[in-house]
Amino acid sequence: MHQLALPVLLAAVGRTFATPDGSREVLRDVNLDVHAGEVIALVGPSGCGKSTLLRQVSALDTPTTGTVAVGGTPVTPGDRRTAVAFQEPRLLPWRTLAANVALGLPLRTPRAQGAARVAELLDLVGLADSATLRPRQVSGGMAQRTSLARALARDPGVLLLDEPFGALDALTRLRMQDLLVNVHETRPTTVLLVTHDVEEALYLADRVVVLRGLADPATAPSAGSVARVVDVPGERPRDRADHVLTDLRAELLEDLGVPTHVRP
Amino acid sequence: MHQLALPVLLAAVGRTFATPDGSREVLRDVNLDVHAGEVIALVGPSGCGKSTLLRQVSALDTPTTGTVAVGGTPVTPGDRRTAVAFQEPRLLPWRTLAANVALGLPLRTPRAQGAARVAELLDLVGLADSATLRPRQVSGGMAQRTSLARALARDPGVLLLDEPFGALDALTRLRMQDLLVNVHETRPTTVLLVTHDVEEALYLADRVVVLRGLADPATAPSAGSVARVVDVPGERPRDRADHVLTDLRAELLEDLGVPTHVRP
Amino acid sequence: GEDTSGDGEGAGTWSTDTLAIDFATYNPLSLVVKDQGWLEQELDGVRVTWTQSAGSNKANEGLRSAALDVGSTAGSAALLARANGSPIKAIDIYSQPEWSAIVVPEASGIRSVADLRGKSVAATKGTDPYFFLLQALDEAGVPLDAVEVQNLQHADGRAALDNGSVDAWAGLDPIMAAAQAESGARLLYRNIDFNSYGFLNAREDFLADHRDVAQVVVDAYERARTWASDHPDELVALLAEVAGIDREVAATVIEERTVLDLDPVPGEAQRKVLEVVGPIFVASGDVASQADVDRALDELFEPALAGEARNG
Amino acid sequence: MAERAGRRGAPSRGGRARALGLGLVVPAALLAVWYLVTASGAVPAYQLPGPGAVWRAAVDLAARGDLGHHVAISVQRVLSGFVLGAGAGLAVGAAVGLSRLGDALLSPTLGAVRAVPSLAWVPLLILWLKIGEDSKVTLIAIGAFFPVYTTVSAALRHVDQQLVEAGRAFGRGGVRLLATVQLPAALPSVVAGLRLALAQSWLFLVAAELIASSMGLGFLLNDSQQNGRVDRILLAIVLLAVLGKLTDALIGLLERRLLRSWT
Amino acid sequence: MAERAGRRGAPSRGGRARALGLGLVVPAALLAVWYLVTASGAVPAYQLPGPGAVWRAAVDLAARGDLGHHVAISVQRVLSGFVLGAGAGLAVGAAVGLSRLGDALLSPTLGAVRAVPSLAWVPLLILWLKIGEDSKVTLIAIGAFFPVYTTVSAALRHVDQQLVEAGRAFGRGGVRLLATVQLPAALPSVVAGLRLALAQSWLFLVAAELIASSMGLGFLLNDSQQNGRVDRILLAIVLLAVLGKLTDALIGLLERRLLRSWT
Ligand SMILES: Nc1ncnc2c1ncn2[C@@H]1O[C@H](COP(=O)(O)OP(=O)(O)OP(=O)(O)O)[C@@H](O)[C@H]1O
Ligand SMILES: Nc1ncnc2c1ncn2[C@@H]1O[C@H](COP(=O)(O)OP(=O)(O)OP(=O)(O)O)[C@@H](O)[C@H]1O
Ligand SMILES: [Mg+2]
Ligand SMILES: [Mg+2]
Repeated sequence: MHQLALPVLLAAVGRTFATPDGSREVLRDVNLDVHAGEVIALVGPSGCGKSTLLRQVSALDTPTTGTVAVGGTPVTPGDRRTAVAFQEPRLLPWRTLAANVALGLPLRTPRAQGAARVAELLDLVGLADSATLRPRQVSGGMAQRTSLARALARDPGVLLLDEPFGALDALTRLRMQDLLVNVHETRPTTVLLVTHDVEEALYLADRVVVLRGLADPATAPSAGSVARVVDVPGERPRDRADHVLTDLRAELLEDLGVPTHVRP
Repeated sequence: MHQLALPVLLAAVGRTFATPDGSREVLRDVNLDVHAGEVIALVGPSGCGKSTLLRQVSALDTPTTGTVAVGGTPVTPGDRRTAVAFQEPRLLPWRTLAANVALGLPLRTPRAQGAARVAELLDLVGLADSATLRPRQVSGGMAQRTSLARALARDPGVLLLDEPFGALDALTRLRMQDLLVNVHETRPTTVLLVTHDVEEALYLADRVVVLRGLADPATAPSAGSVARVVDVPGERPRDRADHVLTDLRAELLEDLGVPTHVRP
Repeated sequence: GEDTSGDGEGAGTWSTDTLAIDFATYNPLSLVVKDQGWLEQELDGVRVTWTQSAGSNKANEGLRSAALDVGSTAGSAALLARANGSPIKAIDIYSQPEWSAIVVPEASGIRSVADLRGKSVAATKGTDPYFFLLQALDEAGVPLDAVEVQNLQHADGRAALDNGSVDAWAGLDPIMAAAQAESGARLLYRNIDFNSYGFLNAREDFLADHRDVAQVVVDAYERARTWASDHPDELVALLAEVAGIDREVAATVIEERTVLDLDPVPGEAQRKVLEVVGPIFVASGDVASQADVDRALDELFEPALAGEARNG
Repeated sequence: MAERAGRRGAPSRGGRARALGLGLVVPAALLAVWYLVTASGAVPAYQLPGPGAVWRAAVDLAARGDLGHHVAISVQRVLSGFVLGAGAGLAVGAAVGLSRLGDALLSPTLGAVRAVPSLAWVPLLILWLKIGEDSKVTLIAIGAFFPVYTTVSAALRHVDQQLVEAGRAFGRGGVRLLATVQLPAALPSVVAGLRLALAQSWLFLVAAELIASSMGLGFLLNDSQQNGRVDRILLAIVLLAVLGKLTDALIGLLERRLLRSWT
Repeated sequence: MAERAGRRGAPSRGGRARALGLGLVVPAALLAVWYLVTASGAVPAYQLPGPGAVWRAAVDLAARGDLGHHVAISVQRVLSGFVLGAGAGLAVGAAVGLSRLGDALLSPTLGAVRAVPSLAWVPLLILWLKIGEDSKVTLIAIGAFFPVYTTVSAALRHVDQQLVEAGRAFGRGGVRLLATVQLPAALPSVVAGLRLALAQSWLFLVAAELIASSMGLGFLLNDSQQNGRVDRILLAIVLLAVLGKLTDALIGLLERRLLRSWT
């Protein structure tokens, strides 16, 4: 049995941390209404608060101001309805890859069914051969794929992915993107995806949310964290070479401060 | 005082690991002659042994067969002549970012001089504001930049970088690439750079070394790990839009199994 | 307790169905009573629990916490406990032992107690050898602060004497007998009258409620006294067995250092020794006041049962 | 000093045999020194009997049928006390290590009680529990409690928060989080605490067997000290050390099974 | 049980005062129960004197000028023994935790010796070191040695290898690696070991003061046990607990300074 895709509503979310040198405002006035089944890509400069935002949605952290609702109700830590793939793999070092993926299974999954699902997922992320290895015996990319498989194992209503393909080579990366498109098609789920790759965002997302760093002197000090939201046209699977997308790509990169004229 | 760039010689290097399911050959017959001051990019599929190869050069691991020499002599662990930025940031959680960067300083660096260098490096990687934060208080990209600064602090003869820009957004990534070009120009050093970004490899490297996974059924079982070595024409700083590079890029991606016709 | 006998069923003519009593290597009669099983035979329907006491203080601890109904101590220890409020009464005198003396190494130049002036002596505070030392010094006219008393457990005192850490040791049997036999230590001064007697004590409430059973215990002790004088070799063997010591050492202890053949009724003889010890307790702060000692001396003795056993 | 960290992994069979052999070097040397100083007469036998005399004391006690009893009853007491005390230590250690309230409420008191010596407990326990088996096992359990409590609470306080968060994100909370993430992460410390607790159980055994015993190694030690039987004292020490080591090896086995994945 | 892990950080001032208050709840409750059972006569005074009687015993001893001496000499012995034993434990723990040779050579023997009780050491120490201050401090040092040795060697064995490798890559080896990476990483366990070692020092004090003492809290305890002065036994217990807690608080301060960055 799997979860239905759920809507996510962020209302005026802000988060300020206390540090030795005073308080540090990381998120300000984030408003976002994500429909059930929608794929949202979050992009923005390093340290602008993308991971922090995902932590609010998964209730691993609590906003200083504002509220977060999933499916109309507040989230709790370890909520059955959400699953996270963290920016770091965060595998339990004393468990094999298979057992790490099994951690993602919903509680009370029958044993045989769980084992079958874990095997299936490991196969999907290309790690069927490495199921019995420990985290310290695998490469960075392998660990990252294990972490992705663990999040998928949860079959959640909302999938939170923090740069899930960052440590992957070009080919594996494309494969994993297609895997995600596939999963989303066969088992509809809402996806919040943090990525640094604008092409990836445009290939996968329905909307791209551009965040800005609050310390950035270029923006008015009163502006919120969300710099811009871009609707991506067309249905998945998209053509990576589509001209509308290449134009959008240039626009987004410009937004992020990257001079695109030097690129083809 | 800083190290001169040093040549690196890998001769018939092989590495096999023992795992619960039998032994796993990761590197086979790697021969590579890196000139002093050269920049080499290592690309290849996830798990093909790129990080393992860097570990041989830094003497953190010992090859099962073959030899590694830096500047004509074998390396020892913690060799003053090499510095590594690991694939994971590996910051000491109980130290501030500044103190973590200071770990990279050559032993017996005078205190004031060390502090100045650390401040300078933190500024270069855009973390001057965050010097007093602890690793658990910073974002993934900030941790990665700290790790890069730590490696640069060592001012080594051979710089080993394992996907140093993997967790960075597009803009920060370009800035860091240019930082590396700059550093290489002002303080010549040999660089071995693992990356998944072929454009990055072509922008930064003198030669690109393509590794293949040994478990890959497409290659003859007797072939070594190095699939191909590509010379990159032109001097740094290069034009990212240069046509020769775009052609090389397509060629390399083809090598890595990525269908390039869907891309512009 | 670990040594339980008696089957619990039966006539039930006794006022209690349990009796907790101790045995100890410093109380030879207790070994006889336990070994012969007289209490179990006599007290039909009473569960008799035997517990070993490692020393007077342990027996006192058992009595104070009501874990023991009857326990054996040195007379001085009984007085100390009573003076500090423990409600016990001496119901029988099981021996007049000569378990303490002052010991010096074989080659020692010390010839008399007077020579101890300025020397160091090992003793265990609060035990009979310590009181023996105090009385001996007093008799020889040596003030206590003229000697350096090293507080050591009995066995450790002997070790300290052997390796020259101290010049003399207020010893206790059977370690003292072993020291004589093995390292050739010499008894510098002995005086049986400076030893307090061996007291068999019962808790007051036990005595009040179960006098019939207490009487059986005292009767058994008197029977043991007779048995001991008839079977001296067997008693030596018994002690050697239980204490795990050599037969010769056990023989020295029983035959030369223990008077079993004496008047079992607690009374004047014991009071005389304890009157010497009492003020020492007060001076050292172990008992709050002399009034406590005096009251304890008045209340400690319960002569009726032993008198009954002797006459009956 | 650095050879271990370089490359690790399960030691081979030959490696384990070699380790066993190396482990016997120090005891063998001690035995040799003991034999030499006693056989040469440098220390007289009544002060320090030689290995031979201790061996004979063992044979003698065994022939009386006592040795087996002493060992059996002590092992039984130590194991029961250890299980009770270590279990309680784990529970309270978890409460103090994971909950701020538990920490504030309990840790000051426990920090004070920790310094109360075994001998001091004896009169209190006799008062509360009389002199039966209960009081002995309780005293040993008290001894076993503190090392486990202290190491577990400290280790749980410092488990990698990233892993804890991962466990929490996948629906583990409370006891389940403890079992899935926190205890495994703290396992090396927990095992060290169990080792200390077991050793402490043997230490407290001696005090426990001051409570009205006539059997057990602690009794043998106390009684022999009372009677000046140095050979039996040494026998008791050697037996305590050997049994301590044997039971410790049980924890070693447990550790190897549990920590295989950690090396 | 889970409130701590959620959000952590340095407790505020008010939080610390509150924690202090909470920490007094259990001792206050114990004191109240003690007072009630004794004042009501439920337990007779000769078995368990009330808090008042123990207070009077303290005043009496203080008036004789003994109390201060008892405390001072015991504190001095415990601290010297602790420093020596903990230092040795750190050194040997590092050798065993980091070097395979050290492990194979020493850990079996130390695992056995760990189970030798304090009382059993007394005759041996008298034999070797005579009855002076040396033998007492040595015995306490033995007590302090094992908790530090055990926790440090275990913790060092399981330091995150990625961090160790990072240290090694940047030229740290041997003692420098220990100081830069391994000890800081193992710090929570090391502090737990120090706490246990300090507690154990107080435990061993009682045995140490069986050796030719006429002063000290261990002596007071032994002597009062000998004499059946239950009020003084309780006084000694309370003093040992309070002093144990006070010295433990010193380690707590050290911990707060060292571990600030860990929380
Ligand atoms: N516990 C904390 N205490 C103080 N500051 C914190 C804490 N956690 C995060 N921050 C700060 O919040 C900011 C945003 O962090 P976050 O991890 O959300 O960035 P990010 O957008 O995910 O960046 P990246 O792309 O580099 O991963 C950073 O500047 C970081 O220093
Ligand atoms: N200690 C080990 N024991 C067993 N296998 C190992 C060990 N270390 C590495 N490997 C194996 O070696 C292979 C190469 O690992 P490596 O980390 O070098 O890959 P990589 O090329 O860096 O990959 P990525 O791009 O994902 O980081 C992997 O298949 C991994 O499972
Ligand atoms: Mg992030
Ligand atoms: Mg890698």
